[in-house]
Amino acid sequence: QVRGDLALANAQELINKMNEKCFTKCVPKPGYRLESGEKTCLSKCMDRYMEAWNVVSRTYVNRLQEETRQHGN
Amino acid sequence: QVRGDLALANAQELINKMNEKCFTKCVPKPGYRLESGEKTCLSKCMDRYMEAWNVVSRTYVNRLQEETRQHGN
Amino acid sequence: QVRGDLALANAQELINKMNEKCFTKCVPKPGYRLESGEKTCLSKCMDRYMEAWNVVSRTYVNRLQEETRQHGN
Amino acid sequence: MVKEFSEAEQRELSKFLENENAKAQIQRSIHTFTDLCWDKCVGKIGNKLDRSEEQCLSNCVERFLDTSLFIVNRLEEVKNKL
Amino acid sequence: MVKEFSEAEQRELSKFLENENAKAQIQRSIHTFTDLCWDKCVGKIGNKLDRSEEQCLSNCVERFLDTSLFIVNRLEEVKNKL
Amino acid sequence: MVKEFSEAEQRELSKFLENENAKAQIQRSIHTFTDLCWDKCVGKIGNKLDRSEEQCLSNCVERFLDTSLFIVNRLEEVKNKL
Repeated sequence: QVRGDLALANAQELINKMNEKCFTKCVPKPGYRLESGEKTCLSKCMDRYMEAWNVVSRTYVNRLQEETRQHGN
Repeated sequence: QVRGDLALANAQELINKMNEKCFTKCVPKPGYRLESGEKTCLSKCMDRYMEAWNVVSRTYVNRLQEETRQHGN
Repeated sequence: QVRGDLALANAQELINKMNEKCFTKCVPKPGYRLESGEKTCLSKCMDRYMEAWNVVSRTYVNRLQEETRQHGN
Repeated sequence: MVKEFSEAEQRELSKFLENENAKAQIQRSIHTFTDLCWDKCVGKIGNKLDRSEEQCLSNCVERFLDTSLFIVNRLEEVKNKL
Repeated sequence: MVKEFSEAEQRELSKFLENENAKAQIQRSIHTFTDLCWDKCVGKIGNKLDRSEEQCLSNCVERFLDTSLFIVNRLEEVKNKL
Repeated sequence: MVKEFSEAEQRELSKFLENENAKAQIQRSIHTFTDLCWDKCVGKIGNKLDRSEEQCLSNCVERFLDTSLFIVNRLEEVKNKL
């Protein structure tokens, strides 16, 4: 239960952030519908955001591990 | 009680947002007092913010109703 | 316990804000290490931020006291 | 000191709370959208929102919700392909 | 395992907690104002806040509070006219 | 209705919860860093993050953590001098 809640909160937060960042980047002037160019941009932006999330995640976890190793537990 | 709390939280949040947005727009260089021009701007800004809140509110609620209608309950 | 929690939360929030503000001001282009110029800037920025915190704190508390005096209570 | 609720009362209460929760969530969203779309759509403060500002606010909310749906649907697709 | 409190102790405790709550609220406000006014008032990082930065910070807090009062008073007026 | 836990189970449970708490904290940090460093490092949306954007993201996280350490250490020093 706790574990499921955590995964869910994590996914929800990722979606919220992508929504905000990609809306800002891809829909600067909201019109009467999402244009196909905007949708293409949104797809790419989602992929880029997840890549960025992975880079950040890897960097941070490596750093945590290194610091744990250096300072003992 | 719950209902009252909700209305209160809602009003408080509206006041906080207006405070932040209208201070930014109307008092770019804070001086030794609120000048009368700044007060005029604040009054108008409050009215505009509430108008905007109403437009957003109407649009969002319409959309929610439409989606509920389309997807059944 | 409550009092300790409060002091701790306060210190933590001050550190978080300084971190964010001073990183933005002093490390606009993060490189392969913190350069000595960046560290000098961070030290100064921390001191300025704490000065600003003190000015804000003094101003706000004075104002609260004045308002309490005026309106009785 | 703690009042005992019958089962019917408990159901009533939990439905009431669920409803209030949904309302609170909707109000939070309205504040978030107004914040975001105000910055995007409202320029100089005039005597009324002009036609184009109103239209921009309404489009801003609609497209933001479209974006949200687009993202969720695309994530579903990706998940199903795995 | 749960300590019993006398009525007097309970009053004492709830006053203490109220006080601590007020203090916590004030500290949160100070952080919020410092955040906002720092962005408005502090430019290049020097060896000391200069006179005009300090004045700007203090005016920023005062005018922000004035704005807050102005808003609440005006909303009261509008409500009373209804 | 409330299950009784043995002492061993309680220890197990509290270790599990602590672990989950630490994980949740790490995930919150990852979201915060991605937010901050995305704005700093990612420009036009291309078909892939380019080499310099990736490097910028990684440096951004590392320098942000360095800044955090720098601040905490300097505050410790100041406190010890008092």
